[in-house]
Amino acid sequence: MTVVEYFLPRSLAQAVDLLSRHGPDLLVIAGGTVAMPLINDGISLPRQVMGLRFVGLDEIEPSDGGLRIGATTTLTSLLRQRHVPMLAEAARRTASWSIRNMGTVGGNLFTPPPGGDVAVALLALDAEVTLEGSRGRRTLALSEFQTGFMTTALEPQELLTGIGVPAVAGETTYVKFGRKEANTPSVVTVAVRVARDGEVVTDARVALGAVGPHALRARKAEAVLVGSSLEPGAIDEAAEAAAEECEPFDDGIASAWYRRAMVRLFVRRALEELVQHVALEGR
Amino acid sequence: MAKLRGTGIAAVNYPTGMNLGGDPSQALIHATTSGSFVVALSSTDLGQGLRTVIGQIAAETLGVAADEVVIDTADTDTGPHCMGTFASRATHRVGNAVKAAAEEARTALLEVAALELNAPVGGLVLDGFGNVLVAGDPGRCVRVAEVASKAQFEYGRTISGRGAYMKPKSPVDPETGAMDPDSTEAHACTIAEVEVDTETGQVAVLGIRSAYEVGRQVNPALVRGQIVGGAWMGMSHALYETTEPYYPNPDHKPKDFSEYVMPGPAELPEIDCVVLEVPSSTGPYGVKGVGEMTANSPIPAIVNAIYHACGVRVDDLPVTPEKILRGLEAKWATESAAAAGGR
Amino acid sequence: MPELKMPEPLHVVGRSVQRSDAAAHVTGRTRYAGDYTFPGMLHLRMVRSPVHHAMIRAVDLSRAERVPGFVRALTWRDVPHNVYTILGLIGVEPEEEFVLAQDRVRYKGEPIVAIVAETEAAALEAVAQVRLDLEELPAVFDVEEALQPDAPIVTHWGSNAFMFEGHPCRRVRFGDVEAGFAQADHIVEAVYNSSPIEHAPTETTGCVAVPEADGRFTVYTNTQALYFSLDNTAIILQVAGKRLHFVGGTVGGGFGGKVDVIVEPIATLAAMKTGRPVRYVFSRSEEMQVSSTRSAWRIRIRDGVMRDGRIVARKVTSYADSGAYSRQTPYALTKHAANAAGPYAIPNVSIDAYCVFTNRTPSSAMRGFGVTMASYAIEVQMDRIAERVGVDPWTIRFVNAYRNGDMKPHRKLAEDATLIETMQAAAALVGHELTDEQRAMTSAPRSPGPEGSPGGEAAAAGSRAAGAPASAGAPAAPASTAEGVL
Amino acid sequence: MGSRIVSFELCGREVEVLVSPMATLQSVLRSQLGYTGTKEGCRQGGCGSCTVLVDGEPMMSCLLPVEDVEGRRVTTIEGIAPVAGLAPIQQAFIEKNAFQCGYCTPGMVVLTKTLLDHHPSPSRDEIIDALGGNVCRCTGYAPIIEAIEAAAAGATTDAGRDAGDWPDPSGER
Amino acid sequence: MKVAGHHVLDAGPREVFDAACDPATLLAVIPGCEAIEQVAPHEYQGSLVLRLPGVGATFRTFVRLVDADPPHAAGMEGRVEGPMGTIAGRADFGLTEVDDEPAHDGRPGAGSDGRSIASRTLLEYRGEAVIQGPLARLDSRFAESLANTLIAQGLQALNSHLIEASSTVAPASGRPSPREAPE
Repeated sequence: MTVVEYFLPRSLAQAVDLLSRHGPDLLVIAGGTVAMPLINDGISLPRQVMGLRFVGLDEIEPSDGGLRIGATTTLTSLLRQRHVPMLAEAARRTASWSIRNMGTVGGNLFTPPPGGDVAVALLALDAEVTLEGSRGRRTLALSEFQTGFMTTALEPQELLTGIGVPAVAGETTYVKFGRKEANTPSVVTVAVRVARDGEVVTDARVALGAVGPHALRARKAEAVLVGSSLEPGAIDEAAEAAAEECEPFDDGIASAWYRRAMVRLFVRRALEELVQHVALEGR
Repeated sequence: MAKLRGTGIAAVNYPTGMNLGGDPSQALIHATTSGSFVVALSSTDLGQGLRTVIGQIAAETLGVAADEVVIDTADTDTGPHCMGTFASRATHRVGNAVKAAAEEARTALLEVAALELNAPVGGLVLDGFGNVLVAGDPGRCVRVAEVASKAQFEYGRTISGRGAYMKPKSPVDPETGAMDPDSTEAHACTIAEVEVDTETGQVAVLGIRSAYEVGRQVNPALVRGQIVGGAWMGMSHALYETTEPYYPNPDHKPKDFSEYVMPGPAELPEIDCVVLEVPSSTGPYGVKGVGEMTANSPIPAIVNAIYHACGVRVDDLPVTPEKILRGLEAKWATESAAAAGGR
Repeated sequence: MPELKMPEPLHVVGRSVQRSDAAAHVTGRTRYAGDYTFPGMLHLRMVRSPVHHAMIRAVDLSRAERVPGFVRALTWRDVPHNVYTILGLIGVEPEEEFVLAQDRVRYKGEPIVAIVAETEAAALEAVAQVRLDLEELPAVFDVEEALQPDAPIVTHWGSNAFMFEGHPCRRVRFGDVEAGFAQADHIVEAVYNSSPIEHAPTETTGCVAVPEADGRFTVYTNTQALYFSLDNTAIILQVAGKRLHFVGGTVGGGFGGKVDVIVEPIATLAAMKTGRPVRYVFSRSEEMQVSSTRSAWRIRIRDGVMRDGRIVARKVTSYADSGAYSRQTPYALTKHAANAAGPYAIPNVSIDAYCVFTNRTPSSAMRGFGVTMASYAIEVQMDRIAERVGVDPWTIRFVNAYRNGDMKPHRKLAEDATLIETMQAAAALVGHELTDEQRAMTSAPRSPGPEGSPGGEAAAAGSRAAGAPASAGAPAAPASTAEGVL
Repeated sequence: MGSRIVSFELCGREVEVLVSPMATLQSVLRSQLGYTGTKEGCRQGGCGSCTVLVDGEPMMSCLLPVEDVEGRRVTTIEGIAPVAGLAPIQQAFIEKNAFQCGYCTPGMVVLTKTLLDHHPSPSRDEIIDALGGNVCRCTGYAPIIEAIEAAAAGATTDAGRDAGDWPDPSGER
Repeated sequence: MKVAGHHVLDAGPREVFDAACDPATLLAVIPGCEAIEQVAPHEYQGSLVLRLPGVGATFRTFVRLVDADPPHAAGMEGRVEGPMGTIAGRADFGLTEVDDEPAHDGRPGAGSDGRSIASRTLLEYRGEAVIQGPLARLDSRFAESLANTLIAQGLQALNSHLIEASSTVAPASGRPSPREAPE
């Protein structure tokens, strides 16, 4: 359908009101980097669209050791913030300068694999999402927000308004491996966070991108790491576990076979980098 | 984690022209009252610089500066027939046609100049800077612009020319394949240097260095542009791009520039070249074609360099990291089996 | 090395003059076909087959016609000459491609119904509302499977191979390869594959067709071949050429992908039927998935090689994947056959080059047309030979390099050959040490006597290739061609 | 239809244009305002030939609803050159033959303008990173990077000089 | 496009089969299902609302059970129609009783709550469909991955429904997530 109405609410309240009045047929977009190509190609044919660019949810502010990120914060803003280095790196490795000026952190959580690499970093940081609608506000762990391929826990009358990154302990590392250096979908994305008491790992997150219906936690790999001292045996066992529990797919970028092999390799490389604190060479 | 380096070479030739001959091009030239010239064509500029190159050939033949020639293409109401731009044929075919047209226009120009200078046509010469001189008597000369203006208003003469070029079509003998399909051959020899990451299978192309022999270069900067752009395209063909990643399985066809993987600025190797000029026997001023061949030699040079680096020869383009990794794993398996067998 | 510079420098030719279109390009003022807009201009989008191979039982336009902004739909019934082949202009036949699909579709994306609407969005919406009743048929995607007797037949004349004057392939026979293999010390054989490649110019294929007051049509197009497109459009629309006026010449990248005459006929037909200007420009996904590609190739090379590296026999069997229709590909096989032995002097050559039809996007011309993949296969094969014979990759090429006056397998005397000098320059560029013998070699015609010519044994092999090879009775050199001077 | 008037500053002058809902800035520029310098390469945000500046920041105009630039400053390729002659960036592109077919050139020049505004003398890596979103199929990117380096170094001569003859590249190493 | 998979449900084949044919149950368990009605024996019509990123749309679904051999097997011919195209095809289901093994795939909620249940059913499905319209222009991976996700979510919801139906606890709403009171 040719778009007959395009709403640009100037506040969250206005946006929530429009959504409840127009219901499920109102297509919600933020930066437009997911929706507009589908509309331009005539694959998505919405009659009514609401753009969230000006609802004022595009601020990043530190909050008690963690970070509050507005849902429509651009990836360029996430790249420029210095509070959480892994999120800056995740933004830097996504798309191109122009697209980062338009695409939003919230939009990245809806982007199907092999896209959505900021979500991988957020998953390793135990991020939470805040959803708001006519029936009120609720907070949900990101791992429960992404429920399947291109599906989330969002209720029909709800909007994603913010992402909360708690103050989390531990060193982090992030690598996105693509077929080329820049502006390319991911073969595999690995985000690792490890908290240690002396040498012993007390808590571990291994998040994987482009190898499942959405960003995945490699829980078996995490279980292997907890209690270890990141010795080579533990690293290899964790890499093997991650390669086994991921659910890679074939697409034009890489085959499932290759993605699984690269999960094994890059989880190992990420953990080794943590041990050596050597800047990880993503290429 | 090993990064293995290797180099590979390839030597190729490439024909100029297509369709077993029978691919004609024509050109019309006329002088304007101000002494500049307009060339009418229906040939197309794909970015290779046809307008500039054909303008230079016309200007050279007319003895005027390049910016005195305007190329009017492409319009089927005003431009005479041209087969089209492909097969590295345009500079050779259209060049020959425009040279013939320019020669005819030059003859008309010199005839009017002879009247103006009251000198025999045979004794006149163009100095290449827009002047007609009497050989041996440099004092007696006249500007081409003046001759053109006088031709229109005083002598009532047209200074124009027609040109056509066609290599006669040669049929193919269906039994033996005997044929005469092209006009000349350009040559290239490329050396590629690569680095293979044996854990990811990824190939970084460090250098593509080539020697080309392309007959006379009409515009060396544009020739270099084809060589550098072709080196990049060859690298892309060799390692990255395909519309069917799992050919002959037709699935997962890319639909946009993110799924159709081509190397970006970050993957740029060092590209260097030297260009030799051996005049062709059939091209205008010894020209040959160069545009189409420049992606050809880099492809096998890169594949050979990969084999030299890591001992894996992938005979299935594009040579993706997955194919190299599978090749390495197979190679290591046979090596360890052989070692086991050897004990 | 001989002086390889032009003897007499010229005034304009040979100088890097600034491009005449430079200022227009950097200021964005260069006009391309898609930049033209006209009052009342309509937009055309195509309904395409969602499957690889199917019978078309019914096409339901009822919902599409109700979309606001819909103007008209065109099907094969509207096309005066719906079955055509663009190489028909140079005598290639049969006519086998359908401007708009009639009873069946043979590749995913084949055009079925052209929708013309007031706006791009209305056209896209109407396309989404067209319902197709299709009965899927078995499809074939592999070139060698397609040539098996039981393979699904793609073409409408019953065979998946293009016929070259009585043969299912373009043939070259020069000397006697079997005799060559018999005398060879080594046999080196391998198969080389490539997959389809998209031209991917930054400007997609497109045109704007404008009806003029006098009944003519001006078509602003980014074709690479203006008259070729005009003449084919005239045949498809069954109108006199004089009624068509094609304007173009400024193309945003062609690479061989804009010679298929794929948008001009339908856009002009739509302008004819509606009396209004019609813009038909491929979307990027159409350019990627539906516009023609470089053919995928499978090239089997079998070489007979002597101990010193001389190649005495080369047998090449090549398959080009033409996809569902022929377009330019049959000529690619002929050009391939003329180059599939490589720039080498080989006395015994046999080439069979097949143009095979499968149920995929038709392939057509792309930069290097028929030669690019031949060069890839040959130059990797040369390294294989070098390794087997135990010489370095440079030596194997110098030993076999062709020279002026050699007889090529397709019976044309080599002229303007400079492979040796080019390799010598490349070696100097990268600092590779050549042997004295290699440094002294030239592409000059081999002297008749085997002893006197440089390169000794290699030259002897070469001279054998040039004249009547002693062992295998190749026919004598042909009469001189119009250009080639003996 | 919910058409409405959108007003914004285009290359320094105020424009008001009646648009249909969610028409892209690219389509309004090209087919309503006649600014065809902004090209249409993919309409998927993947090629950069439609790059424009919005308040000085580069964006893909093919993915930008025109309503989103209400009241903002839009700069297109038409706004890069001064009234007469060429801008130094454009001169550098010409000198380094940083184009062939020219279809990606407007996007490349606009991007170079904002890159040099942000980083007057960018490193080669910063140039390569900035160019990540702009596809060129003809030149192989090398001349474009050289042109940007030249523009940054202010090495370009005054506008309008005939690039004319320079040493025959095949002669030099 | 093709889909295939299996799932263990905590009820006997008979209960599973009947639940799968009951419109009220289908309304509760099919993700995004807004309405469903039986228009003829073994024939259902309904509407599905899925807010897919960039495409949010309402789909009309038509499903007909064929070759039913309750409770062991059933074929299902169906059409899903939306603005972005139609998916039409057939899926075949097999239901076999399994003895009381531990939960097979470790997914929370699939019979892992430890209570011993009379009998359990292994439901296997395999389906193939043709995509028409604009959706056909996307990689078939999209439709396949989405279908697998919706089927998995639907079967999980069906399983929770079956557990609640067989236990005495008052049925809770089908939606898994807790909610704070609105501010």
